[in-house]
Amino acid sequence: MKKIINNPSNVIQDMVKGMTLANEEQWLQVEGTNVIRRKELSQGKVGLVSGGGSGHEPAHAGYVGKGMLDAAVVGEVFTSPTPDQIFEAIKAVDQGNGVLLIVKNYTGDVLNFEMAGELAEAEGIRVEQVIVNDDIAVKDSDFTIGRRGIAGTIFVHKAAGAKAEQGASLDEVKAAAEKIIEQVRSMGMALTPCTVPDAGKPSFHLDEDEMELGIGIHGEAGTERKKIASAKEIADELTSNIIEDAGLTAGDEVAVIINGMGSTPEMELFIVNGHVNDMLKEKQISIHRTYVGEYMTSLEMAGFSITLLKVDEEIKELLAEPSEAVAFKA
Amino acid sequence: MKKIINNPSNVIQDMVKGMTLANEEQWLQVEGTNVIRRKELSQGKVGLVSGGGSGHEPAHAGYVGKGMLDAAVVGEVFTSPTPDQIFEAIKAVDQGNGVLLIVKNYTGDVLNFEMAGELAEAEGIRVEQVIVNDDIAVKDSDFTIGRRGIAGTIFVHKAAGAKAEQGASLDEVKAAAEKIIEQVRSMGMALTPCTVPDAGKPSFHLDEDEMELGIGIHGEAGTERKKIASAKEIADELTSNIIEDAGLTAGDEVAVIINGMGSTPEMELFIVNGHVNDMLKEKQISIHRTYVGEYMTSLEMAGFSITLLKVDEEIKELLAEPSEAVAFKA
Amino acid sequence: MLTIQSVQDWMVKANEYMQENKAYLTELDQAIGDSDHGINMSRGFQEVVKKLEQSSYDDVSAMLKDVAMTLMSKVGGASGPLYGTAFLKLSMAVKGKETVDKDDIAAGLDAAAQGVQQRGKSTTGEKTMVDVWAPIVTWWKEQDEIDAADLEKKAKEAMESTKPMKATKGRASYLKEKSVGHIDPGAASSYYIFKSLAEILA
Amino acid sequence: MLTIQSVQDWMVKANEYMQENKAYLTELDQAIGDSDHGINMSRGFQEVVKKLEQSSYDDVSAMLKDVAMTLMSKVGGASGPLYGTAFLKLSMAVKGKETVDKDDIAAGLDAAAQGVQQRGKSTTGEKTMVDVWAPIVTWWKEQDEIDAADLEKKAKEAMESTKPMKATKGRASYLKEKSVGHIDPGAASSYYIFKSLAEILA
Ligand SMILES: Nc1ncnc2c1ncn2[C@@H]1O[C@H](COP(=O)(O)OP(=O)(O)O)[C@@H](O)[C@H]1O
Ligand SMILES: Nc1ncnc2c1ncn2[C@@H]1O[C@H](COP(=O)(O)OP(=O)(O)O)[C@@H](O)[C@H]1O
Ligand SMILES: [Mg+2]
Ligand SMILES: [Mg+2]
Ligand SMILES: [Mg+2]
Ligand SMILES: [Mg+2]
Repeated sequence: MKKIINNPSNVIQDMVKGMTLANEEQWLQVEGTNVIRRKELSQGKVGLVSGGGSGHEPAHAGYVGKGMLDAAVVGEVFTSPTPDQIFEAIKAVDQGNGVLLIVKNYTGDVLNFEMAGELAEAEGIRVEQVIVNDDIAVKDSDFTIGRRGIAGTIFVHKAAGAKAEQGASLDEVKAAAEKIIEQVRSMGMALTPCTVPDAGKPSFHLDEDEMELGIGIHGEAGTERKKIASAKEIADELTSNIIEDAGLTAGDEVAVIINGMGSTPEMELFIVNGHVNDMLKEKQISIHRTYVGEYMTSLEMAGFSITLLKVDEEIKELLAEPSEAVAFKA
Repeated sequence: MKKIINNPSNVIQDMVKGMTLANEEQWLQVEGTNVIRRKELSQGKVGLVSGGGSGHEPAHAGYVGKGMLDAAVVGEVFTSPTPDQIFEAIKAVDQGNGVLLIVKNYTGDVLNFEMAGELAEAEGIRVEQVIVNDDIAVKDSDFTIGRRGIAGTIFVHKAAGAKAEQGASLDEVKAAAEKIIEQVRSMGMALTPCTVPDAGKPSFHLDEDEMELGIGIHGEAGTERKKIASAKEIADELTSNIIEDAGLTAGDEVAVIINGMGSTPEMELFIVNGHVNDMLKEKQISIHRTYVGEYMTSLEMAGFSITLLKVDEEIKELLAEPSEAVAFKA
Repeated sequence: MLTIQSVQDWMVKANEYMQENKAYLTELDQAIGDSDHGINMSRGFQEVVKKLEQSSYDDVSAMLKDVAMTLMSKVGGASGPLYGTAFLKLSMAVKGKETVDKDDIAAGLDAAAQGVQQRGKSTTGEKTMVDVWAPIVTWWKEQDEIDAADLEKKAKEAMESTKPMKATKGRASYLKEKSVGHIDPGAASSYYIFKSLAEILA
Repeated sequence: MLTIQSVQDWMVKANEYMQENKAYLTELDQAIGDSDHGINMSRGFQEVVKKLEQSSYDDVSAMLKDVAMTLMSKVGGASGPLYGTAFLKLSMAVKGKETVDKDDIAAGLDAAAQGVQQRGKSTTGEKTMVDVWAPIVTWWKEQDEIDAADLEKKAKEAMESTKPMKATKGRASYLKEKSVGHIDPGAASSYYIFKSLAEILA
């Protein structure tokens, strides 16, 4: 394991320190917690809290800023933050109009956010929760815990953030978030695993000529192992899977995220974007906006995910609203 | 070599396609070239052109946008673009008030930009050139070609861009750029090499317990090989080297870039930032602004560089001006 | 059978197992999860021991409540709220008891196992810690007296029973068939909790 | 000695060497540079051959000018403008000549070598392509007639002379002492240019 760290057990503490120092004008760290909050909250706004394990940087703290999240709760590496921390975040952003929790669909996150919500409700804070589950690699059925939440979460942050900033009520903000969740689908792939610092060893092994399709964002192996293919073949496979799952057809319009998993050069992400574009055009699906970069990573994993969000006028308007979040200035 | 590409000889073509598609509202690709230009130039402004080899994404195209560059010339991987392409960029941005070329100090870049400048002057376009050389790992003496240009270049783009946008003359813009070059210093390190797609093999070998200090941005080995150390030790060594070389003393104020080389997780960059902050505070050097992220990469190399720019009121004002460049929204 | 001293010993022993097996539990989680279970458990139990050392308690229930709250706030992930819930239910079940005997523990463990299942919306056969807690509760209720060696053996068997199972809850469920053939990490950490309980009861 | 046909043959042969030795030149550049010299040269000479095939020329000078412009616009890096300059100077030196004999070539190569040095602000002993061009020019001028085998030998020696040198120009100069012990990539590609020239002169 080659990492630029000190003690592997202290990476979160060290990271949060350097992270807050880098954004002192915009952020504050809620005392005694790993909660990153906007320094100035927009007066009277519905609060927006997200978070999860670390190792997904810039998620989630990078999305804290006017127009997106009010606070992000930073967990240990790939480990959901605990209810007490989430509760602190809720208290730190509530202005009496309630708080929406944006949670990715992992048992750990769901349980911890749920319990935090219960603690908050017990103190009279109104809390609602949405569960993002955009990853089509995992089937959604009664016999599973359902699809995972991955890079599509960014669009949920963006739309809910914009809606809240417009002064909408908790129910309206929740509805906006749920609409995005309904319409966003993603799928990812990896060329290499990653190493949790305190585990010291890579999470799985891939040969020089192998890749994994359907990976999540926690260094877990994917749903299918294959011989490595060309950028075009990989992009085509993921894109057509998403199009099919989302039921996108000619005339539809989408917003696109090509998300790097950590160590994939932007060069490769752009190459992928060219092919995604080609296929969407071929299917007569028009492209509203494209975001290429690292939005939801998995430490130093090499690979990428594609996210397609079916947009309508309402969603386009929300995407167009300004955002001051460090990792998503718009 | 594991990469998400098609034919290794076509990576640039494929990348430029995906890159322009991702930013269609803001950019255009000058026909028949690998020149990326702002779609709308600010009326009557001095033109600003930079560029260099590819593999440094988001540099240089990511800095094309209102408030920074007007055009970037995209070369082959780690290979300076050719004079004809640079000449096209100059023609595409000149509005009669001259063009400044921002060049990093590598023989290839210097020669090609110089020749392009000659071609432009021959057509009556006024061209000036500045050479960025912020990398203190390479000694600047009469017996060498001088220091290299690395991530400090971003500050040159930013300051020159802001100055030009304010309506300054070519000489004034050049003076602003040269002031930054005078005051900016950087140094980098790597944990792993990187692989030029068409070369197919890593540029050097490092054992599991080794690191290189003083690396450039072209996958070249560094100036010193050492046993890997803690984030604090590495950050302290690079920071104190830069402070010494730049002659920074108590009471000075700096802007900081912690730049990822390609595959270093943001987590590690933030950890480094914490230590850089500590040392600067210890030396009573105050921090004006901090930028943490990937600004000038070396394909999928793992490592980072630290840049310190000594600021005064004039520089702070230029850094504060807005920028719409995709990779540097401010 | 449970006293302030024995709960203290139980947690100290459990912590020792978590520290010793941090890498092992993480490896299990590497196979079918996200490589953090050993890290989570070792962090959590270390904090439990620290907390108990710094505090003094009037009864077992209060002590178990602190165990629960510490696990809840220090473990994280899926296992944190689940173990937190388990110990909270156990604490509530023995509230107000001067002495905590075999049947009190039975009721407490029962409440704990049910709490985990409610919180996790899970049941037996889904390849989770429930596959250790539920059979232990059933077995415990059947005994007249708890034989420490048997308890350990029973917990071990329960843990091993998760190996051939296909996961339908937690992260391992993403792997479907591929989850078969590995012991569930949470089942393994639950085994250590019962193994240390057996040792303090011996 | 240089005709439209022979320049065409020269470039075809040079291109063959660049393609065959693409990996070798890149490896040399991996040792002391940035791993692209073979890629740059193979791309450039391939384009040169393509350009010459698509065009027809009245004289050697015009042909060499196209070689120069193609190298300039297709090679990139440091070597592109330098080889571009070299062939441009060679082209200018033989402009208007009906026949291009040994002395014309001498004058042309001299101009080329000086052009490279001016452009690159470099001189001999700095571990660059200059260390091939300069000695070849000196040697060429001393000969009554050019012996092809000698030319190849001389170029090879010149290339190898760069091995013990410490670089003070180009990227290799960053490595200081560490640049010693490796052949300079540009010296190697220059060797192939002279080796192919020798072959068409033979
Ligand atoms: N729904 C559930 N019900 C009961 N136990 C569960 C459930 N989901 C997960 N677990 C247990 O939690 C363990 C994983 O814990 P841990 O690795 O710490 O959390 P995470 O999965 O969030 O990384 C699993 O091995 C399993 O025993
Ligand atoms: N200033 C210079 N003068 C003469 N030749 C030079 C100079 N700088 C570099 N070279 C030559 O160029 C070669 C490197 O070419 P190449 O790898 O294609 O470009 P780059 O160094 O830009 O990657 C060196 O091996 C050397 O022979
Ligand atoms: Mg986890
Ligand atoms: Mg180069
Ligand atoms: Mg886990
Ligand atoms: Mg080179």
